[in-house]
This record gives sequence, C-alpha cells and structure tokens, in this order.
Amino acid sequence: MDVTLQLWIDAALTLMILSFLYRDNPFYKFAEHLFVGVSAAYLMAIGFWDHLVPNLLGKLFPSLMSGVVPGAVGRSPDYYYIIPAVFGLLLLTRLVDRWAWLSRWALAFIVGGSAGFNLPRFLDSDFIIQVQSTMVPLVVLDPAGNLLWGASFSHIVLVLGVICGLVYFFFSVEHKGILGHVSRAGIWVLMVTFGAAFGYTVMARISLLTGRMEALGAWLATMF
Amino acid sequence: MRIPDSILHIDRRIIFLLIGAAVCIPLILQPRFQDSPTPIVQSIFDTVERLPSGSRVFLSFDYGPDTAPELDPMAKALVRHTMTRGHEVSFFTLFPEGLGQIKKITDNLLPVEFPEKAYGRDFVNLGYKAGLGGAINTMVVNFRTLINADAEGTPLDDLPMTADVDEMVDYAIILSLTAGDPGLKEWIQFAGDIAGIPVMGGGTAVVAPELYPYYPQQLVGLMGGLKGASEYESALVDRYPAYRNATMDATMRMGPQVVTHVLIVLLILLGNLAYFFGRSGRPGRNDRTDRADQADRRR
Amino acid sequence: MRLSPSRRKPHPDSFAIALLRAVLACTVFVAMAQTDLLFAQTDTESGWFNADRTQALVLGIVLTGAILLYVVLAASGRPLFIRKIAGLETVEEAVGRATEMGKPILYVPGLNDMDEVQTIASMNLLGHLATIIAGYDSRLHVPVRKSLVMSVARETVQQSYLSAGRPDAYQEDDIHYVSDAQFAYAAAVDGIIVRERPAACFYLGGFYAESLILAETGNSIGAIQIAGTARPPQLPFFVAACDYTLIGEELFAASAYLSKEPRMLGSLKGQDAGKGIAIVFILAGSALATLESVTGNETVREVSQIVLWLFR
Amino acid sequence: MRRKIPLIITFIIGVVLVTGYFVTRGPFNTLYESFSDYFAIITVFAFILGGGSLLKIHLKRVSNRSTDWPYSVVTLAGFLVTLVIGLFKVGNPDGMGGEILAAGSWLRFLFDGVYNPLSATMFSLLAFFVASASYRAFRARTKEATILLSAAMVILLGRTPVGAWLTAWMPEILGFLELPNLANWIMAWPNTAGQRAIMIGIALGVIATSLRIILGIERNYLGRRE
Repeated sequence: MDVTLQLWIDAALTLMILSFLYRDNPFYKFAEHLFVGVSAAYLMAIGFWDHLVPNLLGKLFPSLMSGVVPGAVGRSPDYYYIIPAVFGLLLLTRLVDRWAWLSRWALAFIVGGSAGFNLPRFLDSDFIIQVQSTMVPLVVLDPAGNLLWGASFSHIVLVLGVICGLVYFFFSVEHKGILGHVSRAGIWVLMVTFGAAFGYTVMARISLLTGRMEALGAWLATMF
Repeated sequence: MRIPDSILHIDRRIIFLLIGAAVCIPLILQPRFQDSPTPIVQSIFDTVERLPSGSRVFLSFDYGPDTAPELDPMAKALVRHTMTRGHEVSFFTLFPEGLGQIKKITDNLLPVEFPEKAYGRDFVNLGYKAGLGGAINTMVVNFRTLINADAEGTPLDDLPMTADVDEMVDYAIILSLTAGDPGLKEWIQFAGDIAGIPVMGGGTAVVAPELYPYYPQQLVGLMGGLKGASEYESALVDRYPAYRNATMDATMRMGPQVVTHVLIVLLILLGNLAYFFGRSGRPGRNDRTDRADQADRRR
Repeated sequence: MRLSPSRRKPHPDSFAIALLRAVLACTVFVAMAQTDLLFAQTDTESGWFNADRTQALVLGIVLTGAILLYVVLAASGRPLFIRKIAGLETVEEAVGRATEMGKPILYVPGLNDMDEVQTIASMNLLGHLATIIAGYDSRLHVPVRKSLVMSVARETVQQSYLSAGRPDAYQEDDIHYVSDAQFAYAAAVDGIIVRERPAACFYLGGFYAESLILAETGNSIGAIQIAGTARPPQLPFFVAACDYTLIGEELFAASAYLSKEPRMLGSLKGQDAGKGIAIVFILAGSALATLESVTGNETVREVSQIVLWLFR
Repeated sequence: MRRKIPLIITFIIGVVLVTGYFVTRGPFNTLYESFSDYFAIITVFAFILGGGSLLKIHLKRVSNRSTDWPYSVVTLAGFLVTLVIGLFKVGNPDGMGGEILAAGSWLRFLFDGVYNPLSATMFSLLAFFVASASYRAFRARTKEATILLSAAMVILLGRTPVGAWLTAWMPEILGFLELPNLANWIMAWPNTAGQRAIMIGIALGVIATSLRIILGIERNYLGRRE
C-alpha cells in the first residue's frame, strides 16, 4: 500500500490518542473504538490461522490441510489433538442455555491444567532456585585469603534482605515484637526494590515516546 | 491559594507538556552522550566474542512493534556483532508480531551491511511458534517436532546451516530480546536450567529488574533497556572501530533520556520542597485528601 | 462482612472427598516411583523418573504436605490467626462510598488468561467482592481481555449474587469482553474510567505495562483504587498510583482473608511454613558457605554440598 | 453431578500434569508438553464467545441509541471488516495458502497502518504517566515513602551520563558512591533481595492455590452450585 497514505493514517491516529492527555474527546473516542474493533478481529484471525489451522486441523486432518499448512503433507493424524477439540467445543455450549453447564468441563480442564502445569514450574524455578541462589557466604575472601569488604557487605544485604522480605509475607503470625521489627525492615527492602524498579522503568517509557515522536517526525518531513 | 499548594496540585497537563518538550527538543538537536559498558553487558559481549567463529547462535525476537524502540537497537548490535564474528545465526520468535521485527533485520540490515552473508548458510529465519513457554519446553525435549522447517516452509534438512541441527543443545548460546512473557525468564526456566545452554540477552527496562535475580548463575548477561543497548553499542565500537561511523540507534536516543530523567528528578525535588513548605501549617494531610481535592478541583 | 451460609463453614463431605483425593494423589506418585523401579530394571536406557527433578519432588512433597497438614488442622476446628492486609479492610468502605455516590465499581481482572494462577485468585476475589456489592446495590462493571475469563467471571458473579439473595441484580452485560490486544483493552478501560467515573477501581490479577495507564487515569478522577498483582515488574506503579496494593503473595492470601474460611486460612498457614523452610535453609546454607569459605574445612564442605544438593 | 464431573476432570488433569513434570516418557509427559498447545487451541474456540459478547454489547448500544452509540458503529465496522479480511485472507497476494501477514496483504496494511500506531501510542502514554505519577507519589511523607523516593532518585540519575558527571569528582576510594555504581549496586543487591522475597512468596502462593484447585478445595471458578 501507499507509504505516504500509511504515514498520514499513522500520524492521525497517533495524535488522536495523544489528545487523551488533554481530556477525553471525540477524536480519542473514535481511535479507541476503532482500535477495539480492529484489534479484536485481527487477533482472532491470527489465532485462527496460527493456532487452529496448523495445530488442530493440521494435526487431525493433515491430508485435508496440505494446501494451507506447510509440512502437513504425508503426516499421519495425531489423535491426541482430539482432546483440545472436544474441550474447545464443550466451551461453546455456553451459547445454548440448556447445555451451558457442559462448558464447565472445559473450564475444569483449563483450570486443572494450569494448576498442574504451574505447580512444579514455580516450585522449581521460583522457589528452589531462588532459595539456592541466596545461600551465599556472608564473608567473602579473595584467593589470597584477604577479606573483601564490599562483596561481603553485598552478600549480607542480600541474605538479610530476602529474609526480612519473607518475614513481611508471614500471614499467620502477628507482626509484633522482634518479628514486627524484622517485617518493618522487610517493607523497607520492598520499598527500595519498588523505587529502583520504578526509576529503571522511566527509561523504557521515554524510549517508547521517542519512537512515536520519530514516527511523527517522519510524517512532518513528508510535508516540507 | 498559597504558592506551595498550587505547586502541589499542579495540573498534570503541565507536566505532560514538559515531558513532551523534553523528548522532542533533544530529538531535533541530537546531542551525543558517550557511554561505557557495565559488567553485566560486557559479559554478553565477551561471550559472543569468545565463541569460535562459525558457532551456532539462537536469537529469539520475543517482542512486538510496541517495544521495538528499545529492543531494535539491541537486535541490530547483536546481529552486527555475531555476523562480524562469523557465527551462524538462527532467528526465531515466540511473539506473533516478532516476525515483523525479524524481517526488518533480514530485509533491511543484512543485505546492506553484510551483502556477502547468504540465507541458509549464515542465517535462517525459523519463524514464530505458538505455545509460549511450552514451546521452549518442546524444543528442548524434541527440537524437530516443533521446528522442522524455516519460516517459509523450507525443510531444515535442505538448508546447509541447519541440516545437522537436531537438538536445542546444538546451539552454543541462546539470545533472547524480551518484552514480557514469554521471554528470557522462560528461556532460563525451560532451556537454560534444563538443557544447560547458556542464556543471555536483553530486556526492556521494565522486565530487566525481574531478570536481575537470575544473574549470574542462570543468566550470563543482560542488557537492560536503551541504556543496556547503548552500552553494547559502545563495547562494539571499542572492539570494532569500523562501526564508529555507523548509525547507533541507542546512542542517538539517549539524548531525550538524559533530559527527561533530569526533568523528572527536578520535578520530584520541586514536589518535595512544596510539600515541606506547604505542610508546616497543616499537619495530618495525606494522600487521600490530596487526591480528593485534586479531583474536586477538576470537576 | 456478609458471607453466604455455604461459605461460612466447610461442608464435611467435601472435605472428606478432598482428603481422599490427596491420598489418591499420593498413591499415584508412589505408583509412579514404583514403575520407575520396575522399568529401570527392564529398560536399560533410563528410568521413567526424571532424576534431575528428585529435589523438586522431595521439596514438593514437603511443601504440599505442610499445606495439607494445616488445612486438615484448620478444618478440624483449630482457630487460626491472620494478620491485617492493608487495603482489604477498605473494600467494604469503598463499596459503600460507591453506593452513596451512585457510581459504579470497576473491576479489572488483569491481562492474563485462565492458565495463570493469579487470574484464578482474582476470580475468587471477584466472587467475594460481588457478594459485598450485591448487598449494597451498586453496579459492578468488569471489562475483560480474555473471553475465557469473561465466562468464569460471569459464573462467579452470578453465583455471588445468587447466594446473597439478589439474583435479580446480576447484569450479564456488565461483564464483557473488550479485545485481546493489550493496549486496545487499556484504551477502552481508560475510556470507561473517564466516562463512567467509578467511585472505586480494583485492579487484581496479572498486569503488564498498562498497569500505570489504568491507575493514573483512575487517580485523575479521584477513585479509591485497590490493586494487587503477582507480576513483580508492575508492583512499583501500583504502589505509586493506587491507594492500596496487594504485593505478590498477598493477592493469593486475600481470598482467605476475605472469606475467613478455615481451610483457606489453613492453606495460608502452610504457605507460612514454606517461608519458614526457605528462611531456615537460607540461613543454614549461608552459614555453611561462610564457614566453608573461612575455614576451608572438608567436612563443612561436604555438609554444605548436601544442603546445596537439596536445592540443586 | 454437574459439579462433580468438573471437579474430577480438574483432579485428573492436575495430577497427570504434575506427574508429567517428573516423568520422562509416556502419556503423562506428552500431556505436560502439549498442555500449552491445547490451551492455545481452546482459546481460539473461546474467541467465538468473546466476539459474540463484543457484537452483542455494541449492537445493543446502537439499537438503544445509547450515549456515544455512533462510536459503537465504528467498533462494529472495524471488527467485521477486519474479521472478513483476516479469516478469508482477502487481498493476500498468495491467496489462501499465503502467509497470513504476507507483505502487501490487506491484513498487513491494517496491522501496520492501524493496529501498530495505535498500540505504540497507547504504550507511549506511559512516558507522561510515569512523570505525573512520580511527581505525585515520590514525596517524603513517611519513612517508607522516603526510601522509595531515594532509591528511585539514585537509579534515575545513575542510569544517565549525568549521574556519572555529577559524582565524577569523588576520590577513588569512594568510587562505590559514584551514582552509576551506586545505581548498579542497588539493582544487583537490595533490588534482587526484594525481588527474590516477592518471587518466593508468589511461588508459595501459586503452589498452595494450585494444590487447592487440584484437590477441589478451591472451586469458586465453577460458579453456581446445583
């Protein structure tokens, strides 16, 4: 399609969205509603062609789909894929009041599946490995046996920080006395984390605006 | 109304205007700021640099157009570096929109800067695969069930570079440019931790803090945001001075960064000064009342 | 706090069934380990059991065992304490305020689909919130990014209104799908916020970059905002722009807090035991590592290797 | 019965997937590996529910002539046009067999011309909101707020060349206090500590919730009791 036309649409839509910063207005409303309609359908189409066709139809009926799915030719059907097809169809029973209860089977499959899929994954990567990475020596020596002050301090901050943070998340004990102090320190650690992450992110956000402004600049350049 | 009050309740649109100016003016004036790599970025550079020439590199573009301003500079720097070193690069993406990002590299950068590099011999595009983290899992367990052809449908066996790639471990390193889920975290969880392939890459400044805990045990190195990209660019220029005159996107875009950061810091200082001077007369004001005032005033 | 009669105390039957299931699950595990032994003898290649994951299995059994133990204890009537979670006390106040002002309440269940555990947690919270709202007669608006989440949200809210005795107040169209695209969703929710001016906004679930777009817009109209997510990158923005933020695990604890249901509290106690285990091992591991680095002692090294093995 | 069968399904699939994580072969493992695949497929079916809801809401607004109804026409038009172009690959140079986003296809034009700029601009609004949020929230009201503020300031300055320039005068022995170094130290240590505590907590929350789901203790998501 015409590059200039695209630049103009691009610029117009960009300005419409930016106008929201001033206040809600008809231009923003137009852009917002257009965006909702186009994006919903766009992702549905992508989902259809990228998931349903190659991963379901291509797996169940490879010979039928050989025209649209590369690599499907000569493959034998994979009958395991009847499972998602059945549950997918069950989900659609919601559309018929009398059978709507059947859609819960599909929900049960998905929710049970996510539970079973996530339980070991989080156990391994986010519990075990994070605990293990925190088991560090509190006193760090260089090969010659001299104390490294900086590294030792950092390690102490890490270990104490994690422990205080964890204590903050204790729910079944009242945060009083020593525990109260430790949990307070835990909040401080979390605040440092949040402050740091916030500051770090500002950069990303500015980059995005820079990208948009460059696009507007390209549009302006076509006019002069 | 007293002056501190009016500063405390400044209309946010004035702040918006200042931010807009702080981004646009440096973009027009184009100041250049010099940077030097920090260890966490340098370690990626060193790993790529030390790999024997001709090593297989897996480069996953796990982002879409919305985060491209941050991650494209990293992609370009990594491609320039790996190509200069003579590695064989497989492009891949876990984001449907990532295909467009790969195309920008294969259609625009490679033919211009590396006309001698051939598709199928020096680089391939393995395309997009759905299934998020599960896709990585499948690739590690059985690479060929998920990827048997490139993005165009050409069987891997017909491409000289990938004919003998049977498993994920045939790759020397995995690089991911991450905008969210799935991304480096999943590459670490499903490929790095399980198959033992060194994982490294870059993330937007938003996801980077979440990835720090994995460094250095599970993550070799990390470029965080535009700053990370500009550090990599400076490492590249230091080692290969020929790139000194090439357009360095991240370095160029640091101008708006610097000005806006300073502006935000000044705004925060101003807000605190106004808060301290405005508070003296009225103890016990808090967030809630501030906000209600603010909203009432606007209505 | 209003609770449905069925929530107030656990059904003894359902509990027995849950226990039965736990036993059954253990049997499956044991059977699996057995087949491993059997096959290891006949199959020279390798066993069925993934030996790399022994540690995960051991710790998994310990952690799930601890959680189950406390669930059993709690269900048998042992009283359990739960600490204050900032923000959750204000839920009722926020709902009341919305009713007084005649304004709706906005609930955003995050961007994730039902394959994320935090979305499931969010749906639980939505259920509790809907029960409260049903009692107050204010409008609950739930724009959703994923149609599966929409299905579940509708079921949950309808059930809450039903158990609060207000099935007539349930409006199916107030829980609706917007678009799967992250920023189209954000743009539409922003539109809802500035046009409907909800008195209270809840952002509970998995959030990405749109967190601040929503929270800042909500802030600009002066809504009470309560957020919670288990996606660490977005926590700073919620902390900065919302009145209260449930941090990480607090999102999962919130449902137990609101329902005060014994088995939920028991499970929470089990989670605390998990944190206790983590702290003990971090301390032990660090102490051993320190001793090893200072003394270079061979025995210390071996002991520390064992601890490290357990955590790989 | 209508509630029991779903609970049985949840239990079976949950146990099978957990088991699949520890088993290297056989049906358990296959299911574990393919779950994401299956989920993606079921989601496509779910699109029909979503699309139906979207159509219903906006058609209703149009027929009731509710406030702003003309904008609902925009949504409906955008939705239907894009859906037809997408599903039938209208204007795709390679026809039905072509790549869905092939260069020159109509869907590609909608993506590049409409979706992309709208998405990127919505995203870029964050640059403004980050500024207004930090201006308002970063005030030294309490000890906690002061810590938040200080950490943010150090990182903000340390991540730009200005930070280096501000503290370059420091003697070598105090080099660790130079802003870029301090910023990196905060990111690498206290930030990591906080992130880890949060991650471990979340992991426990996920484990406990998953366990409750598999065992049928958590069942609100199934809705109505019958």
